[in-house]
Amino acid sequence: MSDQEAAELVDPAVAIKEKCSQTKECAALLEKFNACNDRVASKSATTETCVEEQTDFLHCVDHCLAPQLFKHLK
Amino acid sequence: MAGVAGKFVKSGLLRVQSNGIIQQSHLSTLRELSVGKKAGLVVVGSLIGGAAGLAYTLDQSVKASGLDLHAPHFPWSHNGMFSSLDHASIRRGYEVYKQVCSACHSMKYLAYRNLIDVSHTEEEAKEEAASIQVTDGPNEEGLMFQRPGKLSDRFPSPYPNEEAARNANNGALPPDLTYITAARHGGEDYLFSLLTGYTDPPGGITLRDGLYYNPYFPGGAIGMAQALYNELIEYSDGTPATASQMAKDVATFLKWAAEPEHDDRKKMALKALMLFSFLISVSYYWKRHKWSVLKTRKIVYKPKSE
Amino acid sequence: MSLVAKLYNNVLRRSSTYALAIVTGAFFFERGFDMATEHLYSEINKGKLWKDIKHNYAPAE
Amino acid sequence: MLSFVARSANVSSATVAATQTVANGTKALCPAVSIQIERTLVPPAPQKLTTNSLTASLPKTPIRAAASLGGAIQVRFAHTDIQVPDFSAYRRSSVKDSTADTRSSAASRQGFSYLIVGSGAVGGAYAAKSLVGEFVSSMSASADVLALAKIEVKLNDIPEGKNVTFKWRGKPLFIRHRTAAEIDAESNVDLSSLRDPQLDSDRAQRPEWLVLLGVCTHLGCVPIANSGDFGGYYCPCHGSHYDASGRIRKGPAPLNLEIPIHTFVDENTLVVG
Repeated sequence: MSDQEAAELVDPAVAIKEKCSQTKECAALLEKFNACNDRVASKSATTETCVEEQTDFLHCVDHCLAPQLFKHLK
Repeated sequence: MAGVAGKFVKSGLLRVQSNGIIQQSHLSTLRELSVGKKAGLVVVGSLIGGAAGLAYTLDQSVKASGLDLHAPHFPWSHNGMFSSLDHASIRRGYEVYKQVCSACHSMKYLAYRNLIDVSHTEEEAKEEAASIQVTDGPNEEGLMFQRPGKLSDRFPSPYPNEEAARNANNGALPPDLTYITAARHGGEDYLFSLLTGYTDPPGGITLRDGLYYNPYFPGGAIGMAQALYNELIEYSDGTPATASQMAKDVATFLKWAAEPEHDDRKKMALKALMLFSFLISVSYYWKRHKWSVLKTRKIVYKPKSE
Repeated sequence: MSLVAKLYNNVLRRSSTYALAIVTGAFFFERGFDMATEHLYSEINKGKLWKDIKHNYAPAE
Repeated sequence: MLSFVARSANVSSATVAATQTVANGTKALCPAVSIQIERTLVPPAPQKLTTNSLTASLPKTPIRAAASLGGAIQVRFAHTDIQVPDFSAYRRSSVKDSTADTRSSAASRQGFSYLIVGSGAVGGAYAAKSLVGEFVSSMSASADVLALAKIEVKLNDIPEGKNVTFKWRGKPLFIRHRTAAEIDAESNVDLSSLRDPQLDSDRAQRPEWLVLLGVCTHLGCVPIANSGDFGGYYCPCHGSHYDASGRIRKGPAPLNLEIPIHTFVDENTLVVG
């Protein structure tokens, strides 16, 4: 963070979320979530939504993010 | 004292076996109750149990209403039983509120004088107050007039009334934030996650314009656009103003606004815990002392053998 | 004659002196206990309380 | 007559000696006969069992049968064949030996217990005081009321010769920037002619500033500034005339206009209240 004028200020949460979504269980959920998105996008008239898959994926990322994030904040 | 207490405790727990014919009197009260009373007790017990169970399931159903994503528990510095709020964070949170949130959200139950000795000195609080214009009571001519704010004035509301607020936010009313952490499940965790949780909607979800997608908001469609971006404001104490930092600070500030007694409450908890544990042990010693006579009484019954 | 025995004979024996001892004890206990818990609380929350960051801003004259 | 002497062996302070009533001298002692005793024994009133009452009933001296003409002889003795259990677990170290005389350590033993309970009482008194303190202090003025109790006035916005009215604690507050002429006139008013004699210098800390409560001391109307015969205030309700120092000069009002507590914080600000 030292030369934040020059480099664009990076939000630590973005990096941690990225790392968390690559953990084994979160990656699996991400995979399911993307698959659902593609499936729903491909169909023209469907009432299915991918909220549940997203919720599971975000739940996984949150529980990986929560303990670490505040260490990087003041 | 510990020795004496230990002796009493040891003796109390130790069933002194004595070879005399000690008549054991059953102390249970159930024996004398008539059958009717026992049945009554059973009924009352089951009723209470049932009611408690019902209340629990209702509460659970409110929480787990299907697909809501609950905010995780963040390790706030004020989470401990005796941990106070981080006042530097409260001060930064006030700056975030003033420069970002106050455009739409009011905090009408907070006055400038509340900031004194919490996040600002008296001078700074006066400056903050003087920076706003307040309409004051009728003057001699009976007209309302504008004057700079004073310590006793409350935070200004962006809209004169609810209708104006709804009209400016296509029907959505930005809630008053003074007690928001007490008013939402999850409190500051929910606020932090909400402010940093904006993502694009998942497949199959389309929102009418004027609504935005936020997985932590019950139902997913929230009237507030993402408000916090990196370097949106400049902190006076030089902290790098990332979105997460601003969300954390404003959540701490709103936690203080909802619970200004938080620090005193935890200090009192520290005192109470220490004092009552001492009083409990003294009471226990006193009880044991007073009961020692009865508890060590031995009655010998020797029937006259014919 | 142990210290406790002396204390007993002179103070704790009579209810009046006993009560008086308790009241004065409570008076000093209050000050001591408050100062102790204040200090302990400030130690637990070092750096977070207002009085820890007060010096950065114009002192309230 | 059978006299029965039993040495009270090893009776510890916690054991209740078994008591038995024996027929007195005039009646024959007939232990073996199984006839029903004509007088049914009324159980004695429940004795309050405390350390004191029980030690009182313990035999102090070797027991002998007490013979008396009328009443039954009461002999108290412990059956020597009862095994008294070991109570050392309950006894303090200074009274472990039940045969030794423990009166010498009584003071420190009792002192110890009194000390513990006393310190408990100290803690209890502290808790009670803070509890009461909480409720009593909750009845004191709340923060928002206190915030409105003081008013801060910027003096340089009041031009000379003008009298500005502020709303303070629900009452009008007059701040008058007095001219030099008014100050001189007021200072050499002779006090005898005043109904409520007060020196102008007592009423105004700084001569050029007069701080008054704008409430007529007659029936509470708000006097009008810069009017009346004495160049001060005129009360429209019943015609009281006040001078430029707020002192009553003519009309029904009994007292001068009240001067509230005020301090000049610095050159430019005045705090009233």
